[in-house]
Amino acid sequence: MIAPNIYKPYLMRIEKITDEAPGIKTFRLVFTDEQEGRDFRFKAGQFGEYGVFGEGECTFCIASSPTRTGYIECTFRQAGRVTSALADREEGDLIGFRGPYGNTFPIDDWQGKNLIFIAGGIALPPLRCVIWNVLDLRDRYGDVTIVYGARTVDDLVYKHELEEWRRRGDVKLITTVDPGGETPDWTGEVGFVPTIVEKQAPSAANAVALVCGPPIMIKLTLPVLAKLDFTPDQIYTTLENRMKCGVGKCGRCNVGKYFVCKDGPVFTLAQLNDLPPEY
Amino acid sequence: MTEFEPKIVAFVCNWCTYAGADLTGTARIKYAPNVRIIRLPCTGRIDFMLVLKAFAGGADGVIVSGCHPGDCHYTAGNYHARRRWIVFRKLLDFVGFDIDRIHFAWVSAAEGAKWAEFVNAVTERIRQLGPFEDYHKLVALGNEPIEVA
Amino acid sequence: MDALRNKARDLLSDGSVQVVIGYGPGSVPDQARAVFLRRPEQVGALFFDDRCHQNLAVYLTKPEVKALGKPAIVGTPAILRSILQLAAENQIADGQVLALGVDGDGRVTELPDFKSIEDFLAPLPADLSPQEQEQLARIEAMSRSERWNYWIDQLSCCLRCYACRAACPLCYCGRCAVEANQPQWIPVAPHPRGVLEWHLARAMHLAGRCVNCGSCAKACPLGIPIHLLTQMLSQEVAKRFGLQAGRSAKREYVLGTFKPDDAEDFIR
Amino acid sequence: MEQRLLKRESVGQLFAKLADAGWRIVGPCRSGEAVVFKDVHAPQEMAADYVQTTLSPKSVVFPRYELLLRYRFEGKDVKIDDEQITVVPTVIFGLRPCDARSLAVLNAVFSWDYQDVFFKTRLENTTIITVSCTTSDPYCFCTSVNGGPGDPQGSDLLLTPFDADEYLVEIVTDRGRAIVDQAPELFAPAAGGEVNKVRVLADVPVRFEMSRLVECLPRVFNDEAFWAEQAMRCLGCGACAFLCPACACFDIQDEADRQGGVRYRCWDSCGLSLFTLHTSGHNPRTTQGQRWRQRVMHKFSYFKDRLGTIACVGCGRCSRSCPADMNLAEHLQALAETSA
Repeated sequence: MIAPNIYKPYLMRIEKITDEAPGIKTFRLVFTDEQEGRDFRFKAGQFGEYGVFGEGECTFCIASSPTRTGYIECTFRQAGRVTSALADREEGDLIGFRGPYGNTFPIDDWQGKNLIFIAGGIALPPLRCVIWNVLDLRDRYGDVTIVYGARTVDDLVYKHELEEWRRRGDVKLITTVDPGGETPDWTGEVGFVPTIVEKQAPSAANAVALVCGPPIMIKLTLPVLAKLDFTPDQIYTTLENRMKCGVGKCGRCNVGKYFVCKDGPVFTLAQLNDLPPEY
Repeated sequence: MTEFEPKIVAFVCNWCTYAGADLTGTARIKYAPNVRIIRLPCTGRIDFMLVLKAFAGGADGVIVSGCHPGDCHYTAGNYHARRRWIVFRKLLDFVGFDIDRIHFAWVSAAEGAKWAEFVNAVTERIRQLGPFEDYHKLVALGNEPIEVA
Repeated sequence: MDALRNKARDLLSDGSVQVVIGYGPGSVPDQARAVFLRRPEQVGALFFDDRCHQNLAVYLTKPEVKALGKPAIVGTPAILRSILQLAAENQIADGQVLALGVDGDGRVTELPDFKSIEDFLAPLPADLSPQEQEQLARIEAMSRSERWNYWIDQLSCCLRCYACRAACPLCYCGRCAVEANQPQWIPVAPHPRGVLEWHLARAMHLAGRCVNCGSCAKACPLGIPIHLLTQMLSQEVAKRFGLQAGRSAKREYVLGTFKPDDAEDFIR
Repeated sequence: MEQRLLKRESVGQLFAKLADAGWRIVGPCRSGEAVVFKDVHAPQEMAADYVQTTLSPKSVVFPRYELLLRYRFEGKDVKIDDEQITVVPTVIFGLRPCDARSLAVLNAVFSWDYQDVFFKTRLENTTIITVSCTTSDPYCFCTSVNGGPGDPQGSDLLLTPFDADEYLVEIVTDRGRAIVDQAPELFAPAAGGEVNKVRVLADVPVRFEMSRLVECLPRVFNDEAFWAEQAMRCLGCGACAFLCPACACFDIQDEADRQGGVRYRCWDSCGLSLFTLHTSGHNPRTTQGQRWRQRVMHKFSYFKDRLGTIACVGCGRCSRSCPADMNLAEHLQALAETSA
């Protein structure tokens, strides 16, 4: 038997495009081959290679929850060659998708625990996957706290879902924007994410913190969590190294003895502390 | 066998040659339909990579044309372009690229007839030369893995 | 040799430079390599002889080397020409680099500014080596299709490792044209068209800027004579436009300037 | 190991037999000053004397440019033509024992976890006829990385130029035996029991102690100044990685026109600054020192931890061809000595 070509993507149709924020879009993708769609399984935290034929592939997490079947979603910022080409696609267009790749958030182990999600800017998508997964199985988990910040009100992604989470009684959502980024009718917090986390002071007892955001946000949030007595193995994040193959071959995402595409993208802070700081 | 019809890409400046080609049309002068005209603001904008892209895309010939010296809408774009062409043409010739595949002309907005005559002459020349096998072959080799050497 | 070492020691001792870039013993006996001396007691490593051919000017724009402080650099004619060309392109400022002109007799001339480099170079011949002239003449004498086959064959080994670009003191761009990918102007692939277009683009971007040091070809692991492309163009530019790279710190860029009466014979 | 003798003048006959049986033969040929692997039909086409080929034979199993898939655009539809790899059974003749060992390193990358069908298919169809080294140069350091000038690891047949007109043939694997079986009359039994080939092999001094190097690497990782100093003259090109028989990193790119296009992979190098550059502008490895450290750590520490082998066979190409004389063995020696 000839082994399958691991670089061959699924053909996906763009079912729905949502403009999230300036330069940021969400695609809802469905499998053109229904059988492939039915067989497709993934877990929270995994990623894929999204490809525009003729331009190349790029890497993002799957931003939808595994509990919502029949489609996957990705959210991306238009920045380079491939994301620009992606941004030019219209509903109904075909793109390639390879995945799911990488490890997962161990959410089954978190049953009964309190979850604190901390995200900045365009880094909410990987956590959104977990958030919906948890909310769809709400009774298995303890308190759910979400601290999400962006530079300006306009830059917040998933605005409708933020509204939905806010209205639910079983989620504590705190949104914040950087000083100067607020609008006159802004009712959320104003301030940087680490400051807001410090102010909220979530308890580390029986809790897990998931932190995703720009390097500077993560860098400043970690000491805050440490002060709140979170231990390194209670803190999770996802790494976003540059990748090409997604399957542990091309060598690009190699950090220490790990390949982010195989051993990540989900890492605990305890694991990161053992890694060379090359991410 | 059908006669070979060359594919020719013409990079022209907006102010002179494009207007000149327009005049060719409004004056109802017929000329070879083999050219695909690409309008750019100025010959100074016509980077050598554009020419290579045309050949990579399967062109058998390329035309580059703009305002006469002294007439550039941006004062000196065509003077700069002229230097670039002199150098680029020399380089192509040095690597054995058939420079008979690239033709240059100054065509003003009033020279509709010259444009038609120029395009016809170039088309005839390229027709004589035949398909640009050298480059087409090079492009086709991109469909083979490179296993050795 | 002693003159060079003494000069380097003095410069490092009195703090007039923070690093001396020169040639020291390589990893095998017949090889010299770049050394970056920062303390007077290191100067024993310096030497200068016919093994010293790498164009050290390439390091003047390398961020890690720039971070070491003001350099003195051992200056062969090719290195000095590179410095002047870098100056003409505003990559180094006058007085920022101290060149140490060396000659076959072991004399060392301190060249603190561009003017002194220009004067030092003025009496020296700037011709291509006889071997390079012979190679160019041989290719020029070929028929067009012979030239095409020659270059396609030569370039067929090119791996796109970019050693040519890395070794060239004038290839200092932070982001090379070959990396511009919106659109992808030059194919990334090392297939025949990708290789040809890369070398054409490299030659064009160095047209009239090449100082004929030959570093690109020496760096090429496959020994492809790519220096001939840029050297041919520098000959052509000199002949047609009277501009020679690396002769003056205030030289115009050939493709950035023009004369209304630039002569050509192919535009209709 | 079973030994035979093969007359040097019989190699031509062997090639003819193999060609008749449908084999493709790749051997070292001169190309200007370089020696590279090309398709050969007769021994005369091959380079006569070389210490080491300029390019490694890795492109036979891991081409520097290889299509992964083709696609066609049909209106808004896309049709993917899965790239079906077909490979002619290939003999690589005349590679050195170090290169023969490198294929196992490449295989470790391409067959851990996900299986890379392109590499695997090529490897399965490749037979390795190695020629031992009777000469070496100061760049060779196979003996420091668990190899040697007559080491049979990785070879299917190992030929040692025993005297002026004869090769000692060692049949290392069944695949090697299959070659012998193609023309058994050419392979005479070795008379008088085991032949000792050591006397003809090149003398390659051991430069450093592997165990010491491996042990010290994690400790020196954080010594930024050390790596910066080692890499000060590094120009940041990809020559070392592209010439390395054991480097497997690659890039994936697309090329298309309006009718369709291809997705391909081509070699890439951790020494190039763009290798890890994010679109955002963030680069996890900003300096050449960090990139050089990655190269060394990847080959001698991470690779070993992860895939059980070091990713270096001591062929010396990286150093021999470096435009700035970055000598890997010298640097490894320095590392091993700092640990002492």
